[in-house]
Amino acid sequence: MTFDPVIAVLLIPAGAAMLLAALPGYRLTARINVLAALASFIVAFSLFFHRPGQGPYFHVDDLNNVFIVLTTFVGFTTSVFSASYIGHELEIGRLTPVFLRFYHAMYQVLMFAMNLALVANNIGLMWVAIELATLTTVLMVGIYRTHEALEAAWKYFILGSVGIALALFGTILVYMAARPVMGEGADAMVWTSLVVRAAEFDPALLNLAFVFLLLGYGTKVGLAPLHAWLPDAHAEGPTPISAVLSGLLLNVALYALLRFKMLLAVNPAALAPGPLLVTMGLISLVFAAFMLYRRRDIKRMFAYSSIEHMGIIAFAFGMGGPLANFAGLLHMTMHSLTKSAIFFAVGHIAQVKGTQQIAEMGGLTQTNPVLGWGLVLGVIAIAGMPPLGIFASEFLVVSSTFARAPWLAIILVFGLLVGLAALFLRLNTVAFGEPRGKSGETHASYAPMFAHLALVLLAGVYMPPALVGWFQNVAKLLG
Amino acid sequence: MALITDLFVQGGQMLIVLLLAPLLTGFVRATKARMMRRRGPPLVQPYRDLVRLMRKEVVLADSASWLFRVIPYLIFAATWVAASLVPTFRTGLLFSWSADLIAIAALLGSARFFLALAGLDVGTSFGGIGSSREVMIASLAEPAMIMIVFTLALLAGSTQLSTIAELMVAPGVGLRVSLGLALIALIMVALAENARIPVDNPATHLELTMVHEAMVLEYSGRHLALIELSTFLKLLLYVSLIACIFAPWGVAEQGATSAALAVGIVAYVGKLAGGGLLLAVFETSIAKMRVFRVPEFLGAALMLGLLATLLLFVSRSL
Amino acid sequence: MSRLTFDVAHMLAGSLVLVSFLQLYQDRLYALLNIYAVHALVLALSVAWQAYAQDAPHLYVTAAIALVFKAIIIPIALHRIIVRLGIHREIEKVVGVGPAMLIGMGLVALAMVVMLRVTAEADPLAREDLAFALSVVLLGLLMMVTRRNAVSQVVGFMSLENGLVLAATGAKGMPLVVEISVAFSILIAFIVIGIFLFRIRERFDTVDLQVLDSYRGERR
Amino acid sequence: MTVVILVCAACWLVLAGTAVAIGRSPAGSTIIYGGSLLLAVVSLVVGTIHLLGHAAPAAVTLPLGLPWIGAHFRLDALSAFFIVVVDLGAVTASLFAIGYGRHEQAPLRVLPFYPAFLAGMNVVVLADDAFSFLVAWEFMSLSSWALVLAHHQVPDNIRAGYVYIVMASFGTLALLLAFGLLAGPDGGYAFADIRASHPSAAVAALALCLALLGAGSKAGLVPLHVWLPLAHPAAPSHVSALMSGVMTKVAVYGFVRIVFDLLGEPAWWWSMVVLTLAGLTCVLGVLYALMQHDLKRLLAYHTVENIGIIFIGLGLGLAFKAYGMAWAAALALTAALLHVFNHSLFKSLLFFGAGAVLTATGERDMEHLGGLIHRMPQTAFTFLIGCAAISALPPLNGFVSEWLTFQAILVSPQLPSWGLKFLVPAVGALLALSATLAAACFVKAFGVTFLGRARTPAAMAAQETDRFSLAAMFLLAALCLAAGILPGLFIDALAGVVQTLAGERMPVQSGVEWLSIVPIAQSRSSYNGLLVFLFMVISGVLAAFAIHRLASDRLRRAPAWDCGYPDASPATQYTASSFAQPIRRVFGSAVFRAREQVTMPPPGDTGPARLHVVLHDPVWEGLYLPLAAGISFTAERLNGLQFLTIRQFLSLVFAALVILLLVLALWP
Repeated sequence: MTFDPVIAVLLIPAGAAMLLAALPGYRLTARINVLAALASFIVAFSLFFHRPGQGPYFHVDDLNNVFIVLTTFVGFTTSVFSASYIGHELEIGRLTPVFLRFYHAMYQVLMFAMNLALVANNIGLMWVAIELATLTTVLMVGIYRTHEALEAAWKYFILGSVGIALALFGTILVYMAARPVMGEGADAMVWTSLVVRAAEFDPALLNLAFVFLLLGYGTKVGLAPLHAWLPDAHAEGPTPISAVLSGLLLNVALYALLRFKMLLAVNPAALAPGPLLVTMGLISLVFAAFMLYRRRDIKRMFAYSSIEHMGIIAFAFGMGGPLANFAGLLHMTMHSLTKSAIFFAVGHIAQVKGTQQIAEMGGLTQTNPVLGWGLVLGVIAIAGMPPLGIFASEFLVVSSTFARAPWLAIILVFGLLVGLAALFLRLNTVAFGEPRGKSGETHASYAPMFAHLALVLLAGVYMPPALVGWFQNVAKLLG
Repeated sequence: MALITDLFVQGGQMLIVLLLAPLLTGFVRATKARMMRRRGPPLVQPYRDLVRLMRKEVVLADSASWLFRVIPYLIFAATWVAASLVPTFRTGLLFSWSADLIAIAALLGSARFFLALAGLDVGTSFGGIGSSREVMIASLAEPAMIMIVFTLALLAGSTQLSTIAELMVAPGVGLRVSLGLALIALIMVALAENARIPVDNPATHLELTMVHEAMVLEYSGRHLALIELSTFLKLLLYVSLIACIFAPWGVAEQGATSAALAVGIVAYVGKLAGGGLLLAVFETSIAKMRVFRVPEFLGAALMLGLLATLLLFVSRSL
Repeated sequence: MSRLTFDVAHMLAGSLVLVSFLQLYQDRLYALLNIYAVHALVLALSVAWQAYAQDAPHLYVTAAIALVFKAIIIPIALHRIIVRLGIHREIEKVVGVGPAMLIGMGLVALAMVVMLRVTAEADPLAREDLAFALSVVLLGLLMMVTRRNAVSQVVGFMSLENGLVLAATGAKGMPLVVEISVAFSILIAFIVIGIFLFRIRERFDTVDLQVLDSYRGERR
Repeated sequence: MTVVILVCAACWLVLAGTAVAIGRSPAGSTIIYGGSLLLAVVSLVVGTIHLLGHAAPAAVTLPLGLPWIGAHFRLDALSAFFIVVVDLGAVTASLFAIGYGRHEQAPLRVLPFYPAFLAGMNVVVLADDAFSFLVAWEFMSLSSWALVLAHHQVPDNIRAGYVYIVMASFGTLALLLAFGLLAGPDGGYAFADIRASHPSAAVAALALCLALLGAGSKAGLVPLHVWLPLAHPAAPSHVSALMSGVMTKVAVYGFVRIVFDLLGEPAWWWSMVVLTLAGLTCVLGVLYALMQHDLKRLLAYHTVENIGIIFIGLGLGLAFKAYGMAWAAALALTAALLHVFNHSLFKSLLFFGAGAVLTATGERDMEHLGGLIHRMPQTAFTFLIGCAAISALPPLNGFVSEWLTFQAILVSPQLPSWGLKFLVPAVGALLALSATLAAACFVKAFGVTFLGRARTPAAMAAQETDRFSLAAMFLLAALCLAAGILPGLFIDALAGVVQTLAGERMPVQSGVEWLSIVPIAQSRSSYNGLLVFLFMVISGVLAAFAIHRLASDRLRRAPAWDCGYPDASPATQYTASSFAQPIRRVFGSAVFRAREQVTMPPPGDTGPARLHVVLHDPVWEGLYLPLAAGISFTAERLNGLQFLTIRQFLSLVFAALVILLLVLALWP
């Protein structure tokens, strides 16, 4: 057979995982980790230029193409960041070499799982992949073996497993709905063929299925009130994992949700999933915005901001329509880039300050200008200010909503404003003012952070037409 | 030819106001003295004072700045220009349209602005008292003035004094409530602006309630002379303003014969005498009020002005 | 499909719901484990029956997994963990037995109503099976949220998962069922190990989650 | 035309980039400010040519921003006028900063953001579609926010920056909603499309309110002004000048663009809203200013007041336009726009003066200054011009625009609406009141800062500021005088703008004899700044000449007399707060619940008696503090959800599931 990038995207991480599990030594494994991530990114990038035809198990279309590349890219930059980050952790002895080996192996497994979930054409396969991703992240969240870490892992584990279970039930229901139309066997779980005939499915089953999928995958997305695992998992795990969680895993879960939303969008009799998404989105947004105020741990704060943005995205998809859907997709991309960049900055800051407590940080733009201004830039971006990319998506969401449903838009704007106020309240004390807290040195790698921010900036000013074209196609499909 | 006469008239007006101003003040003082059964100073006393002050050398405080020395000329210039633009014995002066009623009020405002600065310049407590009270009074007097201007402007459809005066001469006006209100308000404002009783006492020093005199306390010699002169001018200005608006009889029209002009001048002097007499009577028959009663006094004026305006708005629309 | 097979399948699925109710009723840990073993056993039977009815041999694997792994290994493992950890044997409930039962009834009723809305051309076996599976799932969740004790929560989760397997096998000709049940078994193994991990770390003297919560990163 | 300015903006951004590199080097600030100066001159020239040449609108579309719309830029008369305002401010500020910037301790926190700020303001004025407008708008806010935080060690500045960024985002979101409303669900964001789609009455009304919120919060309309007096003083003085003198005008531009250009025909009650807010803003702004003794904060509050005056003009314009009195609308709009121009001149001038004082003495608090006219005569002179101009004293420019506003008010009886009949005179009274209060306030500002005797050693040791700063200040002072004595020229320059907004223009002024201005008719009202100026000069010089020739010109220095109580200590002078005391007694007790507590020492104790003044900010305490309290209360309540047990979280999930199932079960 000829070279198939899809298979490669899956095989490279899998192989790397085994290799890393076997190899000792920090420097070597870190390098291999980076190399593997880079390789899979390059392979994935080739998908921009030629896409393989869809098979029963894998397929690449406008929707997941961008997300595969995004995932591999963020995976690559995060591996670069984690090389320097983990090195520091090793020095201060928070991690032992054994765990480190485990860590790198798990990192690649996670990459594999997420890529699999993205390229999977079979909804069962997708489910398996997401469960795998959950398990690996659980292990990595608990890797520090502190009370908090273990407890966060446990919480994540229990809630995640329940979510997974619900998602599986939903998947089964989808199959049940499909079977009478498409006959028994694997074909009834292949998404590409499902979406073709979804109009004839039994609407009641589809509704039921979507409820379970929404709650199941919604738990992974972190929509309130299913969000409980998210802040602690972000706060207690190693920062690279926080970056990957916020930047990628939430996206992947949301991606799964979108796939099923498409099914319902095709079926006229099924109840529109819009209202559900809009409600949960608004709840998450406003709730998270208020939760930002009382946060003392900087990573937990940005975890809540992730919940907030997932709320915005869910809201956008719930509103539907070409503009809102486009905005939602754009927002997913921008958010994963920005949020991971923020976590890169935060990780180094926490290492410099030796703590994650906001109260013990201050005047960063003075003591560590690069980190400080990087954080400022990231917060400005995440707060949705131009000329950075998130502003574009928020602009589209708000403006397109206000003409249709003013009250929803006003709630949305209120939530945005409250969240922004909270973020800047903390940013003021962390980045400006008299320096506070101790400042150790760290051999930080700034390249990933600024690479992400540069991309976000670029997207805010100029969007490549190809990307826009794909997103617009998908937006049509999303209804 | 017409231009020449106009220029001549304009110049004449400027001279007349300059010459008559001290006389008016002297007249008021003399009349007041008579009413108090005093012999009082002769009518020409103000001229003598001015000349004496001019001759004296200036004693300047050490902490005085260049601004302190420039201000008297500024004040004099502003007041004189304002006074020379008010139609006294003839309407339609050559330059009357270069500043309408609002601008005249503003000119007086700038005179006050600089006077208050002068009060602060030397850095003495008395000067500070003076200026701070002056601006407090002004902050109520000027809006009242503007309201009066509104009333007249709405009545005459113009803020040009000449136009207003011509309208008033014309029979069509008749008696109007708002005019009466405006007149009362204008008188109150005039009293305040000229630092007369009951707002201020022009004849005292060393009284903690004084306002105007406190500001000019540090002035001496020619500077004091200029300031005194502009005070005289200001009084004259307000009297002739009231006269030209509410008693425009005998004022010569534009391009009138020299006879008419003579009549105008005589009428004008008569009006000034009348105004001075009334002022003297008023001042002798009333006591000065506490400084913090003044806001209420002027607030009343402001309310009257606003009321007059609103009444006009209503009536015009009926 | 003959009437008999249908009735047997129906009976087995129904008895699974019944066993779930028994679990709700229990307040001793060991008894709970035993009941869970029964639960798994019934599941194994019904899966096997489905394998026979749909003559889908791969389902026998699932049945075997259910029998060996869930009905035997897990209960024993938990049993030993309880002994090792010296967890006190009775279960603290948030909601008393009576109310729990009532809520459970309500949930079952809800499951039925929801399923009845499904149009009839989805074949009756599937409908009934789904209804029962949904009830089992809901009862499992109910058990998780009404029990303070971690082990009993785990048991609740496992019975929930049994419901899923029931649904999966009930869905005629559904691919990947074996893989999925394997994946779930791994998940459960992880959970058990997870409990065990805490024990090894010598950090928590009990697995009662309220004690865990006292180790939260943020205090008010 | 448009392209040139866009290129300038791009160059500014490049400068901002280079500033990061060379900011530390001593020559850095000179290079950056010099470069900004050149660019500003270029775009100023372009704008002026376009404005005076009455050129046709020039539009450019770049493939940026939203790809299916692109970034539209358009230079029409209105934008050209505001380009002139913006870049005139930019020119003088950069010139001033060449000298002022040398004293900057942390140049890296100023230099990169200054050019970016200029670029942002220029692009806002050019933008011709909602997206690029908002991008530029918020970019402007962000760069100025960074500048506000330049001296971030001062805790007040941090608070200022926080309030500023929150209010700015509030404004942006309001504008975003407005544009969303106008663009409709399928997003015709280009201004051309919005103009083409004539919005319904309800939509237009809602958009007006949103525009008031959005642009008003940037411009500083009461009660959205709270950030302004905090943020403007916090920034370095040349930036304060730009923020107060120019950025607020950009906000005015946003309002005019939306309300007069995009919304189409106004409804009569719009003007009621605008006029009421404007009147309040005038008086409250100046009253706040009177209570201050921080020089820069005082100036900032005066910006609020002048914004009120501008909006009075705009409101009148709306009223007249609504009733089809185009000629009157032209008058009102000319007044407003002229005041925009004038205020940008003298407010920049005054902030420069404050900056010079700040560098010379290190003090912003007037209570610690005094007598600077002896040490800094030239600064004092220009500052005096600025004070006279902003106090609307003839023959300077501030008077002209207020005079025109009064003329517009005097036209209002011809309006048919009863509400307006009563509102407009009241607004006129408020305007007059605020004008005189402003004069009082600047007597205080100038008198306490520059006159009297030095109150502190710092004020004693002050030195005259550098020549670049002086050049900038003298340039502005000259412009103030020019605009005051030759207003006709400036009014005619505005004709094109007013034509596009009101559909008619004011009568041509340049033809009138003696260069006087006649808004409506010679017989109705006219004003001639030139003649008044000449008269004053001539008579003043005449008097001086006569006296010095004919009478004495002798002069002797002596200690101050002061009624025979010569007081040695400068502490006995009137201070800012004691100067404002009578006005505080008259107005403050009602507005600010001002209370004065005198603490007397017990008998026999020789300690001083202390006078303590308590002021309450009605807006802050009545609106913002309750809001903040509400938010923090909610946050506190919700925060409990962070501390549930896993079981409780699970039950949340369970509850969600059951509820959704119930929904499904009960779905019809």
